[in-house]
Amino acid sequence: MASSHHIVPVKALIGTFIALLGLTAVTVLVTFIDLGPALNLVLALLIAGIKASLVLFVFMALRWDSGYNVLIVLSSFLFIALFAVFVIADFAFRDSIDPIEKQTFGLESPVKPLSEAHPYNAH
Amino acid sequence: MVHSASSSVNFFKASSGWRSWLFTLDHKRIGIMYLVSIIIAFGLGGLFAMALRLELLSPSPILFSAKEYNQLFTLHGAIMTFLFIIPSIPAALGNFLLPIMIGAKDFAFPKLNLASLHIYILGSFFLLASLFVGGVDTGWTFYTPYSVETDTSTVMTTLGVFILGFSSILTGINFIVTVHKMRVPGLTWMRLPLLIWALYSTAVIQVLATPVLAITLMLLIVERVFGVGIFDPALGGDPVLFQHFFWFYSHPAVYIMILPAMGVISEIVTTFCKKNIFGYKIMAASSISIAVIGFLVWGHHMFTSQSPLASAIFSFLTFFVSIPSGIKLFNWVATMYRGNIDLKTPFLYFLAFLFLFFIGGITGVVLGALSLNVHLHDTYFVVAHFHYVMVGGTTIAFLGGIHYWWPKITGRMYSETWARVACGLIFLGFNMVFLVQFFMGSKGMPRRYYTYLDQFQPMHAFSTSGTWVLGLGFILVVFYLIDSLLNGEQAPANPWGGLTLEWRAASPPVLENFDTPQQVTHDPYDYENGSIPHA
Amino acid sequence: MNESLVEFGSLFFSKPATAIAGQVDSLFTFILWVSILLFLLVFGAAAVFVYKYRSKGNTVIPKQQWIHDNRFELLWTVVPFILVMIVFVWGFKDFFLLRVSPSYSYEISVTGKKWFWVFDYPDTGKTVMNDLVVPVNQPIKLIMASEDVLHSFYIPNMRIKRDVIPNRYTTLTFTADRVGEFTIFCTEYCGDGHSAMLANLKVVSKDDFEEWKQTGGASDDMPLADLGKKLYADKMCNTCHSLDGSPMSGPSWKGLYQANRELSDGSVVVADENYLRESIVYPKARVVAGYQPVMPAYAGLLSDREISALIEYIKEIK
Amino acid sequence: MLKSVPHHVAHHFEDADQEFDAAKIGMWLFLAQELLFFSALFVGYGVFRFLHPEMFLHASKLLSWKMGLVNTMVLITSSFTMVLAVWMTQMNRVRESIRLLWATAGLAMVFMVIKYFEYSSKIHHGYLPGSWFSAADAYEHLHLFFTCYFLITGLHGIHVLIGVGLILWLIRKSKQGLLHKDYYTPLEMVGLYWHLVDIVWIFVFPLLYLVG
Repeated sequence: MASSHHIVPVKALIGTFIALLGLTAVTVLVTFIDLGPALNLVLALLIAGIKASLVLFVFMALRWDSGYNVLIVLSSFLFIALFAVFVIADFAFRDSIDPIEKQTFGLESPVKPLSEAHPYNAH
Repeated sequence: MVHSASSSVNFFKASSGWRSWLFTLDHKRIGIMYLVSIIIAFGLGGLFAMALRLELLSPSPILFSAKEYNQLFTLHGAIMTFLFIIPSIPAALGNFLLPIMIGAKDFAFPKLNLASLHIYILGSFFLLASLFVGGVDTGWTFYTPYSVETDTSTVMTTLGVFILGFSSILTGINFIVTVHKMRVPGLTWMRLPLLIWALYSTAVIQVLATPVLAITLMLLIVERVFGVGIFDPALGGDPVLFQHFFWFYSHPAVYIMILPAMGVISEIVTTFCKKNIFGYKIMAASSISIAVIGFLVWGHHMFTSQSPLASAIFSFLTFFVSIPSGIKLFNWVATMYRGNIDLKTPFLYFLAFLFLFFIGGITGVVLGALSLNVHLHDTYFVVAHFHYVMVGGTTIAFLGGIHYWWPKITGRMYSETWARVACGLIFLGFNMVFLVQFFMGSKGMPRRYYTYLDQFQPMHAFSTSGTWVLGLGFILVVFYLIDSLLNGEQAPANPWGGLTLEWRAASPPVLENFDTPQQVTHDPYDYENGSIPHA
Repeated sequence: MNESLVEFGSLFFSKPATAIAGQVDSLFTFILWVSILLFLLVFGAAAVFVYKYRSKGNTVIPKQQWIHDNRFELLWTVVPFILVMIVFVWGFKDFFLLRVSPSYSYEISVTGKKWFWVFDYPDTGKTVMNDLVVPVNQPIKLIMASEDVLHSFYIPNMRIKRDVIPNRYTTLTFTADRVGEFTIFCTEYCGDGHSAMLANLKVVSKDDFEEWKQTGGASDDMPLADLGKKLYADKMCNTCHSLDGSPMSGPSWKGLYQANRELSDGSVVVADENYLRESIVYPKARVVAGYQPVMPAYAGLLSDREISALIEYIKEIK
Repeated sequence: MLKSVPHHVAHHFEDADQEFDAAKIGMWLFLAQELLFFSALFVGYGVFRFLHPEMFLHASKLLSWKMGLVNTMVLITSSFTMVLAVWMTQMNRVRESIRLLWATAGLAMVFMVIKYFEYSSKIHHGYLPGSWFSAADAYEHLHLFFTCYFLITGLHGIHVLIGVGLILWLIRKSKQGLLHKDYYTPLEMVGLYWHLVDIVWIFVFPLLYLVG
């Protein structure tokens, strides 16, 4: 196994540092352009993601590190993403089918009214 | 340095005095201390269980008040989960065996390993201290808002569990690194014993899921002490969010409990059939896939509280876990085909495991079905199901493992006759306690009930009587194992004819496990080509 | 008297009371029979192997070991997969059928509190405790919320259950297809009175239901003290108040009438009719020393006659 | 030049490379669990932001984005000085490395001081979590934003303080000559930790201070 000592060239470090500062400025700037809340959030997360990857791959030297360490980081980000998506999905679709009958999954209640002139048809 | 120059001394005799145990860096001594601690925890949790069942002998109150009963089942659950099952196979047997089975001298981080033990002991003190400062009556799940407003000492208990979490995380990190970096030459990934694969998968869950439990309990403490409102409906928070957080850890934790058990079972079945395992690769892969899929199914604990869409997704994903579990079951049976089957005690535990795990697994499929889950959720059906998996699965495998490696750990043989009797009693008693709970649950008997409708009494009484048989079985095990320590005959290095590396070591192993450097040239269970050590 | 959930001669499930409940059970029957078949296959094989290949006291290593066979491994990956997918689709379908309620459902609001259930009938303004009365063959929609901690509303005969959550409405729907009296449980652990948080579901014919809505089934002719005794059990007073002097979550009723009560602020009050009435309607106003102010207010939940009945009953317990 | 003390490989390892690789995998696993430790807070944030989007928009304006921006710059710079400190030790320029470590610790303290001013302004206005919230405002559940704010930045702040402690420990070790080009594992590990603290902040900044 090759030794994982790797000395990152100092130029790459300086370049990354400048890029990080630049991207920070970009994040602030895009906030002041109104693209709608969803797009703004996506853009902010995208820039943050790029910045985090720069730190991970250059400052933390993941680019030159063993594949397993990359896997650890990627899988933890993946699990966090799934965690967030599932939980928020739950909140988004709460009680979504209860009030609606036919629209959801083409379902219809198995119960048929005894007669059209139903005493409780008030609702 | 604790280690002496002469490495060929048996690790029990290498040094003496309580300091040589409490501050040892030897993974074997740490494993034994874990073993002793978890057996004490199991005894305590078991006593609580017996008391609970005794109260349930009658539909109306007989022994305890409602509050005492609620504290009893909470502590039974918390102790059994956090102090017994989660550390049982990984921390106790895993600690002792993992380095030996990969031919290493020790874990990659022996000091971290010792720290995990100390953290475990500290956490246990906090958890048990809650007994003396007002008890805790929230159930082991600590659901909000009840856990926020109850007047019992929730903070003390959750702090204990929080601390225990770090013990689990550090153990997990240590296991993964050790498997990666400390294997002997020739021991490739595809030659790892299946117990190591299982422990490795378990460690992945421990590292990636436990921190979520830690932060969840931290938030619960903050909520209770400061009222920050994140889980408090009165402040706009959401109690169901707590359930998501809690189960994001606690569902994978179920696999922390069962995966190592599956590993132990694989070791036992090969040795006592003198057969290579059927489908090694798919067995290893199924451990990893159970660990990964296990992260995606936590919502199946919440079918009655979350959105229908989330329920549907989680139910769908839940069924994927059943596939690798099923493969394992079929492969174990296939391994027996044309073997040379030696019906010693560990193999009897294997058969018991097979039976009980089958029932636990099938009832898991029943509970995974959305429509049935709505009816069965929070009834005795669920109680019976998870006891079949955790007791019938993990605890039985743990006992099988104890019997299998007992000669290796202690250097003594135990009484085969008494061991078989105890195995039979435990199997019988366990089924008496829990089989009837499936019937009760399907008829609607809710769990965590202090009093119940009279019509359920015959079934409850039968269940309670089973606890006495089960308890007798466990007491018998303790007795003949202590007897074996005192009077048992010397164990040979390889009493069962096992093929994996630990059987090359002496019984009990020497200080740094092996006198000579080891080399691996065959698959772990290749009985046809490999030679049985010390045969 | 509620229908018993346990029947002689049946191992699983209680007698269904909705059409869909029977459908839910049939999935269980399907899984049960498939697993019995699977059980016989797996354990039949295991038993044969144990018997046939048991060691005859030698340590011979079996030759030509069967260690791998793609066909078999594929078989027991694919077949279980198909089976569990059938179970998933089946369960999924019934789950949604259990959830949807027709637009003409009769709505009843349900409130869970420690430790009883309150049912409000919005069309009549009627409020009852622990006794849910519904007409047969009429889709019912329960709109549920909790006032304190989590509860869960469970009718075993209908195979339905849903968590009842504070500050949020959840719904539950069912259509009883036969007349009868059924048990309702709380299945989400909610504290000391959890197992006593029972309610009754009375499914009646449409005519009886109309009549009940008019009269409320109130027992005008019952002597007050007898009515109080009935209410003591029906309204779950027994969860927190004993009759034998032993303290539970609340003070015992034994010898309570005209006794001197020391309050949490140190003052002393005589437990006369007015104090007892206030303690039922607004219990937090004057709490006896040594007890937590946990009792919910019964204002609006009990009629004047019912309050008087309870006070009469308390007078009788000496 | 400081005198360097040779490092002894622990007895159960074969060589220094094995020891180093083991430490590194261990560290990455530790960082993974740190990420998941923070994850629940971010998921909670996501849920409440999803439920109350306008309130979050309004609430983030109550935070000073300028202070947040300065803090982001400070933390990124400290990450840069940290990585340079590691580089200097790799080049065996331990004195420079120590100076850079001091710079890192100093920047971390600057971060905490700015944080202190932010916190005291929020406390002054009553923008506090849950039941402590006392400001008068248009939005019903405004306090939930501050619950998220204080929990996330609080936990992050604790991590910064732990980082400062670790950096001071490294300075001491370096001065004793224990860290040099042949052995700098602790330095590299603390570096990784410090960058992770930076990464968390990189997400905190836009999510809390710059909501649309």
